[in-house]
Amino acid sequence: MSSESRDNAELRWVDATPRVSGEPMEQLPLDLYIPADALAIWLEQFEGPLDLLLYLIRKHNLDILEIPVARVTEQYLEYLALMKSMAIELAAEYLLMAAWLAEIKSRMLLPPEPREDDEEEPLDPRAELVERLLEYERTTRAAANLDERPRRERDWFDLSVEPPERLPAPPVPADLAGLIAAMQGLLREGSVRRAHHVRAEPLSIRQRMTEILDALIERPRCELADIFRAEEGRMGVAVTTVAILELTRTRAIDWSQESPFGPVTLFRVVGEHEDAEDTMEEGDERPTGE
Amino acid sequence: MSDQPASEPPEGLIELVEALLLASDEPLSVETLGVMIGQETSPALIEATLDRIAARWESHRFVELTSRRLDGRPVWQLVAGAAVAPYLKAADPGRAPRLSRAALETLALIAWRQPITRGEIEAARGVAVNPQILKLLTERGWVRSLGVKDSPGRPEMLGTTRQFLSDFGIDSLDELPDFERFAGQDDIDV
Amino acid sequence: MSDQPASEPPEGLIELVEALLLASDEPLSVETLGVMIGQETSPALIEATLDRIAARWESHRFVELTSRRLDGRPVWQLVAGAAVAPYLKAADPGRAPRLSRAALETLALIAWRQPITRGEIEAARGVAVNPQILKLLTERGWVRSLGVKDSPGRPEMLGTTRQFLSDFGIDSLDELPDFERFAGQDDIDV
Repeated sequence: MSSESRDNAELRWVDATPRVSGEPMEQLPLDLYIPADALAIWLEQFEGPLDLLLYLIRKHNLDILEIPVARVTEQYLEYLALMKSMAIELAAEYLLMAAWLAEIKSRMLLPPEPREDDEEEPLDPRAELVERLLEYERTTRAAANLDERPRRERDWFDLSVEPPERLPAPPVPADLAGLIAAMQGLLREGSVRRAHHVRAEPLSIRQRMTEILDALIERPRCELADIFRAEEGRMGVAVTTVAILELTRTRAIDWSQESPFGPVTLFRVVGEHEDAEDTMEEGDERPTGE
Repeated sequence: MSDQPASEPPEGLIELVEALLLASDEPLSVETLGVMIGQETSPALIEATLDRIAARWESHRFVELTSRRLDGRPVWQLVAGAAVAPYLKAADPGRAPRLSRAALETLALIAWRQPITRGEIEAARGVAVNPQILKLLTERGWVRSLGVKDSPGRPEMLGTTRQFLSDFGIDSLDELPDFERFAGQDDIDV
Repeated sequence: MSDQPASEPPEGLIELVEALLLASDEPLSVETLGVMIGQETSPALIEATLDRIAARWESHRFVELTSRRLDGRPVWQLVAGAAVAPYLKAADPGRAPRLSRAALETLALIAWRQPITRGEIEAARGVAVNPQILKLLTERGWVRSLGVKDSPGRPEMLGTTRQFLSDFGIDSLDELPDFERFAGQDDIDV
């Protein structure tokens, strides 16, 4: 299969022509000539050298696995010459393909190298080209498959009526226990009664980052409120906030807030970027001073 | 509307304009509809078509054709009535509203320390008061202005409302637990 | 559908479901409609309601009720057909530009071969990737970055989005035919 005679290739060629696309035979170009003005438009349809090559092979119904490289190369080079003569800017990819084809062609002309062990078949110089052509063909078919699917904004359109003016937010329920707890927390923090009891607090941001990550190993998410410790006072709030921001920056954790002023949920990042879209902007408050 | 009586719009035109109104995100003017449909359709005919569409939807309990002015010209849009809102909301999970810690702390300070200024709240909590929180608490009917304080900048003084008392199930502010006596003890532990 | 014959849906329910379908951004399942409307409405009644809505719009030239599968369950949506496209385009020529072959091939490679780098796309197509194409695909919300590959140059890996699935009416990526199946010797002989 490695050495195909030229005659044989010629024969396949002629054999193949009548079967292409069911077109009447007389309209098929038996050689490569097509009118120059048609060519310019027509060449624009090619997506590159693989596309052009595939076209040449498919047009003449050649078995891609048995490409008659000599014949295809000649035809390909003739196209390139035509493109040049029409001052169509030749992309480097086309020239690269021409060089590759020429190389394969020359290797095909050489007698197969005598093999030392008979177990392996000689490597067909066309194998890689065939693989790339088949892969490209699969791609074009996959693209056609996509294009055939009914598509939004082409084949169908979303209908919508304007939803009711600003959906009224459901009222926040009164929460006396929460209110009392909040006041207790503020008092315990000491910030309400006393100005500042600045002490060298043994709080480390790194330590707090570790603790947050530990908490998120046990469960996938937790509430921001659970992370803060009222007994640590404002310094604790500051340290925890910096730790969370640092972990967010390194994308070790992420957080979201369902609604303005709603509870903030921290969750661990699972490697996917899926959740990144849910991330909201900054929290609803920033420490002042400290 | 035009002076000349417009001819009766054909059913196909009514359905086309209806589909265009539904498929467009923006409200449409007669001019835009004219561009869409083509020049041979007169503005008067388009207006007659809109009238017909309005009439069709008039009996609909939840959707209606509305008109408003945008950049000086009337634009038309099919909108859902407010009655639909609670149904849409029902399928929106995770929205069970809750007061954030920041909102609770702000409200607590207002409740226990009223009259209190914004600056005093900020001093107590150590963070700037987000105006959205005060807006939320005011809109909810729990917080109101008690006038301005006679001090530099004349800051607004805030307090709670009767609605606050009734929503939180207390008869009077005196019923709020008195922490101040215990607060001193807590201090020791800090 | 249910075994039991559903009772005839009341007009108010039909109009409510119609309004919900129109006011929601997403197509709705019977389950979601059930949550919206309230538990006392049986799935069978909701399905009967959808049947009635489908029948109502059946005679409409441009609008229809369609159903497709999303996340494994049928969802319903009122849509306009391709017939309105030229009208919408007339007022907004930039709307949803046609996809070139190059764009479709690039999108297909990203869909079937994700995560895929730009270099891998270029190798498969035999030509450089036009940055405008990736920009277009990203702007239409179909393609996104999946991070960088841990290889020299740390190239960006590309993948498709949920929006891609929904715009192309694909239930899930699993639904796409096997890429290898596109190898076709057989369908050459037309």
